[in-house]
Amino acid sequence: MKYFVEINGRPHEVELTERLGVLSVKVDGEPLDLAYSEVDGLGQFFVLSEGRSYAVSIDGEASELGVTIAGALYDVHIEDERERAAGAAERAAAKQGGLVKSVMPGVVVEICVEVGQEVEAGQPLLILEAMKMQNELVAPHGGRIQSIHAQAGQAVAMGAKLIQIASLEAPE
Amino acid sequence: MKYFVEINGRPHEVELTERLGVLSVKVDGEPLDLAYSEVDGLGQFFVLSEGRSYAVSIDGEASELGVTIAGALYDVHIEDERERAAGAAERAAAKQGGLVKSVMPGVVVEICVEVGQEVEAGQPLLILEAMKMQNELVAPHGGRIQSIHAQAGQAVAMGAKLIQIASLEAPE
Amino acid sequence: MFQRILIANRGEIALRVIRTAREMGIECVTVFSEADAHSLHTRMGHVAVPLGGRLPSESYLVADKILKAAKETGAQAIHPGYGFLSENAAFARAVVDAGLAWIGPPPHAIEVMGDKIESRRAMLAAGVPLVPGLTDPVADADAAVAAAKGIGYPIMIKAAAGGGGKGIRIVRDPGEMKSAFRTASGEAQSAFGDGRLYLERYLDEPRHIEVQVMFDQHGGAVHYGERECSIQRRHQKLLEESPGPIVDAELRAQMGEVALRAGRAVGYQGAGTVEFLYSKGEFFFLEMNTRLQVEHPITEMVTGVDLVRDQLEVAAGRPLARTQDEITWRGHAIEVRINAEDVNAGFLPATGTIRNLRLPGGPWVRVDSCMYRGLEVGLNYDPMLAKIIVWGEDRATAIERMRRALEELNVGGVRTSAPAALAVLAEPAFRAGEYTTHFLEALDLKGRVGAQERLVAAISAVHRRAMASRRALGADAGDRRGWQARSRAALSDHVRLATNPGGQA
Amino acid sequence: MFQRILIANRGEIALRVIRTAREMGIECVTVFSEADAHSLHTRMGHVAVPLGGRLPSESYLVADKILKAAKETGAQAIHPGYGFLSENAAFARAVVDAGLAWIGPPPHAIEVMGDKIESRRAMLAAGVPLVPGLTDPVADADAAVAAAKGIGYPIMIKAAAGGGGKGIRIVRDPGEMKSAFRTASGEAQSAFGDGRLYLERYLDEPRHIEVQVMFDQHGGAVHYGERECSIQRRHQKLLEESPGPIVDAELRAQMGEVALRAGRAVGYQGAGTVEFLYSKGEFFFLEMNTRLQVEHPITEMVTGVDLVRDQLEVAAGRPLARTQDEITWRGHAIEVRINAEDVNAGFLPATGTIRNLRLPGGPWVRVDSCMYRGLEVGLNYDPMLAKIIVWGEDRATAIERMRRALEELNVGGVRTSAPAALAVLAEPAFRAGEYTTHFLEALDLKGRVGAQERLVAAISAVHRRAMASRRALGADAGDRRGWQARSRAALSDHVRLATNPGGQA
Repeated sequence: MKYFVEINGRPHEVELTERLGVLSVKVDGEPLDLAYSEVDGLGQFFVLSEGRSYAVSIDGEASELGVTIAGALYDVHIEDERERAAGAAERAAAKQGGLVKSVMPGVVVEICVEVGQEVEAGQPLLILEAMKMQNELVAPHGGRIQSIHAQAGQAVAMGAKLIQIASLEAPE
Repeated sequence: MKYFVEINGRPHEVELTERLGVLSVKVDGEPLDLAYSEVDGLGQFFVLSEGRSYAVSIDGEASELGVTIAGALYDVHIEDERERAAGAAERAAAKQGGLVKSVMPGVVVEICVEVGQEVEAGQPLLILEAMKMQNELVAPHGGRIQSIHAQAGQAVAMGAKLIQIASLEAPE
Repeated sequence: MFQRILIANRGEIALRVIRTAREMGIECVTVFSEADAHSLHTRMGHVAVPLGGRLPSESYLVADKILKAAKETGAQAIHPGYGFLSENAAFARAVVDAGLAWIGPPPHAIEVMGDKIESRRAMLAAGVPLVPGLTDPVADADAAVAAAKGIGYPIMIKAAAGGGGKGIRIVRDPGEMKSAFRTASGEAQSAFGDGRLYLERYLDEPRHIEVQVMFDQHGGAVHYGERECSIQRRHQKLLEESPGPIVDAELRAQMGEVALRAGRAVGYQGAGTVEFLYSKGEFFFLEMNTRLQVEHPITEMVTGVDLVRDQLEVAAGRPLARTQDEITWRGHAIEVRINAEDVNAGFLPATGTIRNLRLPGGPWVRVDSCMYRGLEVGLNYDPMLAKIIVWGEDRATAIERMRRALEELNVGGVRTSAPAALAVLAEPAFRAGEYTTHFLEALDLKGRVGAQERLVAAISAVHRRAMASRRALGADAGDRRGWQARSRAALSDHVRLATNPGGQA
Repeated sequence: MFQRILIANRGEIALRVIRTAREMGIECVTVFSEADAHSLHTRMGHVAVPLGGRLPSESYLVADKILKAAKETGAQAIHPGYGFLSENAAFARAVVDAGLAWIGPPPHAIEVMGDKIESRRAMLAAGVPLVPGLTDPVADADAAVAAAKGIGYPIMIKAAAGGGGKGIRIVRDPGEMKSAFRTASGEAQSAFGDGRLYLERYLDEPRHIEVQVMFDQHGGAVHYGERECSIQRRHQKLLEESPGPIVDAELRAQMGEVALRAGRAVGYQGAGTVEFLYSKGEFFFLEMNTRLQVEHPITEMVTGVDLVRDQLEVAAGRPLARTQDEITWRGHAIEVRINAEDVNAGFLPATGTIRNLRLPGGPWVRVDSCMYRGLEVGLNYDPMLAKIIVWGEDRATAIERMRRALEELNVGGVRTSAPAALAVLAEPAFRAGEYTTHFLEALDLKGRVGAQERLVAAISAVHRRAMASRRALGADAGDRRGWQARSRAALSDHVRLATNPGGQA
């Protein structure tokens, strides 16, 4: 099975092959010696690799993991081949458009755009306040504001739909 | 429901009565105000009683519990009415006889008695070694050695049957 | 001494006070919001009183509820911790009026120090150095040049209506004043519709250095030396150390003396902190925090003094237990705040439930934490979950010890600020002690590449596969042992080293 | 300095060494038995080498396996910790012969100090005081009276074949000698068939006091003061403190000087401890432990010195980092050993799996622990799971802090010795510092009545009922939240305080 792993934004390909009950691991085409085992059922793991030992903590579910080794946190996005194939089509469609979600729970302070307005990548869309700090959410790419799903003063949960941007080149 | 609770060897009777969804607690006939809730799913509890708060740890299963409050450990043996009734007959039968079990995992160093021998309460029956310390297991009451289930040099688990003592007055 | 006190706070600071009170044989009444029913502070006190509500404004900030709890439980004094009502003079006054002892300074001292203008006036009168500057706007560039003489260069020109860095110029020499004044004034006019400008000394290489003080009710006062807190971001401190890397015995004595003068000027009692801005050999009064501070433990580690104990004793009317000469400093201490923040996402607040916790331990590592498995970290309260404090014989040892401690720490389920602190500790400028209040904001944390990226990719894939196997086992989903055994079988060759010997399944 | 060392040990001491090594930038090779595949020491090192086997005799005691691991991983030195091979001169020699550095004293010093007769001889020659006594049996009561003059009263008459307290008499005055000799001799004759008797000074109110020393390879030597370890049971220490409650600066200097003399007499290098028996103003050499000791942290807390760091530095050939004058003492430290023992069952060894863990924290509490959730505690290894160490400004503060820390501790799933330590801390004689090596064995631990018995009875019943409800829910058995909600509904009135506000389900 192949896995597509993005770590802090950089892509890697991991191939796991099971043969006669033995799993071999290749990362970006190169073999890596690895032994992995769970310690406490709560997120602590012990890993031996290439003659070194690691106390590893893994955190998160499904395709979004946080892996911590000696205090260094790696943000991991992982997909297997099937998910990759399914996701690729979706991504292609959304390439120049998409949904902006709330990156944290908070209260919408201000909406900076209107439906129908054209925006550039990086342009502020709205301001979200959490823990007394205001954070700008910016457009991930250029496009036209298709819909706005929140209003000033509204409390929103993490991951809540906020603003839909439609692509300019390939309207759907 | 009534519970028969023995704490560090001293008996108490606890009565729990549910009426209209409210549980009232009586200990040895006197009401006690109590709120109990689980904290972490691993054995930490929070208890409020008579205006005071307690961080309580509970440890153990079924009828043998260890309850720790502020570092003080209480050894608890608990039975409900049904268990009490079932156990009472058994205890009556075994009153002057019974089974000596291993109180800890270890290795039998020496058996000090033979089958058929009469023993007095407190007489050493065998010596068990664990963690480099030797411990005498003594007869809990007088009687005649009915059977011996271990031999010198044998490793035994916690709770393993070691020696059966038969009552002298009422042989069964 | 008090028999029973109420702690009007939550989190690690409530637990901090409980610990010393327990050691002194004092009973603690804790108060808790709905969200804190299972919190460590609620469980670890002697009497717990529910305040109701989930928000601070419904619970910890409601003075009446807290006073009622104190009355009903017979508490003799109230410790406010930091934050919440700790610097609320009206609350302090209500506590005293209710016949209870207030474990903090007199309400008047809180009021004066809480007011920018009043406190500047009081400090000026007491001869405490303030950042030189004008209280009125200057009319034109010539007036500015004239005024600058009394202030001293470099000078900062600031727009009266200012904000966002607009209308600000740094002038290092009288010759630059004219053009700087003109452009700043124009910028301020167009940005704010108000071209008026103030002058203030610009502090190069500013460092935030503060002095811990304690006053009793009998005129006694001591300082416990300084803490350097320049590692901050948006005025939120991340890492503090004591002694300050650039503070020697002479400067310590000087700053201590000025800090005591500041306190005396407002009739201070109890524990407080006088914050200074230090720049190139000079230091200036910034403000006084009229309460115990988050970073008090580093002072405790180097002086050996339990500040909460001293605080309780002077609040109970006892004279200070030690003279200035009896306060000595040994070694070096560092504190790192463990906040619920996602460093990789630009310090966004993080939420979640703590599922897994590995706290550091061993020699000279102190953990002041309110974390436990099951704790839900939300947005209603301060994001600080814990403080890791280390002590070392010298600064270099303390730095390495903190690195080691942070490498041991793991908070599963909630992102924390620990990686940012590790990044700070690795910076050569920090290690040399050469840093200012701009240090942390200038540090590029996003660009950091972990050294173990290939390994992490492999671990993630193997973990993903193991999770899928576990899910595939269906009914056994909760049974980790079964899953582990399966994972082991699948990985038998590689795993021989790691798990076959252990046979821990 | 070494780049990589191997730690030939397990448990908390392996972790202790790893921590300092990590702080010094030294890589650690750990070794582990099958039972320790998931142990903290295995996970926290840089390189882990499996030894195989579950018993010490198959793993940590197999010199060849350890030397092989060191060679294969390129370790330059071996730290033996305490126990296992740490006082095995043959192993030390093998390490040195293999071209590796031995982080311990020269094999010859281990040998001499490990032999009762040889060490007594060496100490006698060096002028180190030994308990006065005869090496040969005395012929009769008159000879005993004559010999007693040279020994000093009180005198202990001991049977040559002795054991179990038989044939022992204490003689406090020459007039008692005749009758004591006669009855002891008769008792010995009838008990052992051997009436021969020895004489030795009887030490009234004996206290176990030991001195920590360190020698470098260049003739440098320092002592770090004493530890009092009289709280012991069957020669197993439970609680240690530093400084000793009855030791003043003069006695400390004297004992330190004698301890250094003892080490010099055998050409000592590295860290060691000289144990003395103290009685009424006199002290006598007992033995020398030629390794780091379990209780070394209390010395670290009062001196501020990292003993493992000093140990590594002198093993690497560096001269001692400080002179005797630079070693100073501040405050008071206490250590309690957390052993897997059931105090209520007469200190029987306890086993089990750690399901739940709440470690103490906060100011001046140090935890050296090898515990983690999931740890299986068996009978193959030393029962010590952790050490709690506290520091306080003075002894009274340290005692209260330790009580507080032990009250915070919870080890779910395995019984520990903590309740015994709490009982010791509560005893007036201990608090007054007036105790001897007989103290702990004379303490009645079984008879103790907890103050909360009625409450515990009620909690147990409610818990039992909640567990039964959970089981009755069948499929939901693993879902504690569901169960909790049910329990709450049942208890709603009482629970209002505790859980309704929290709504944490």
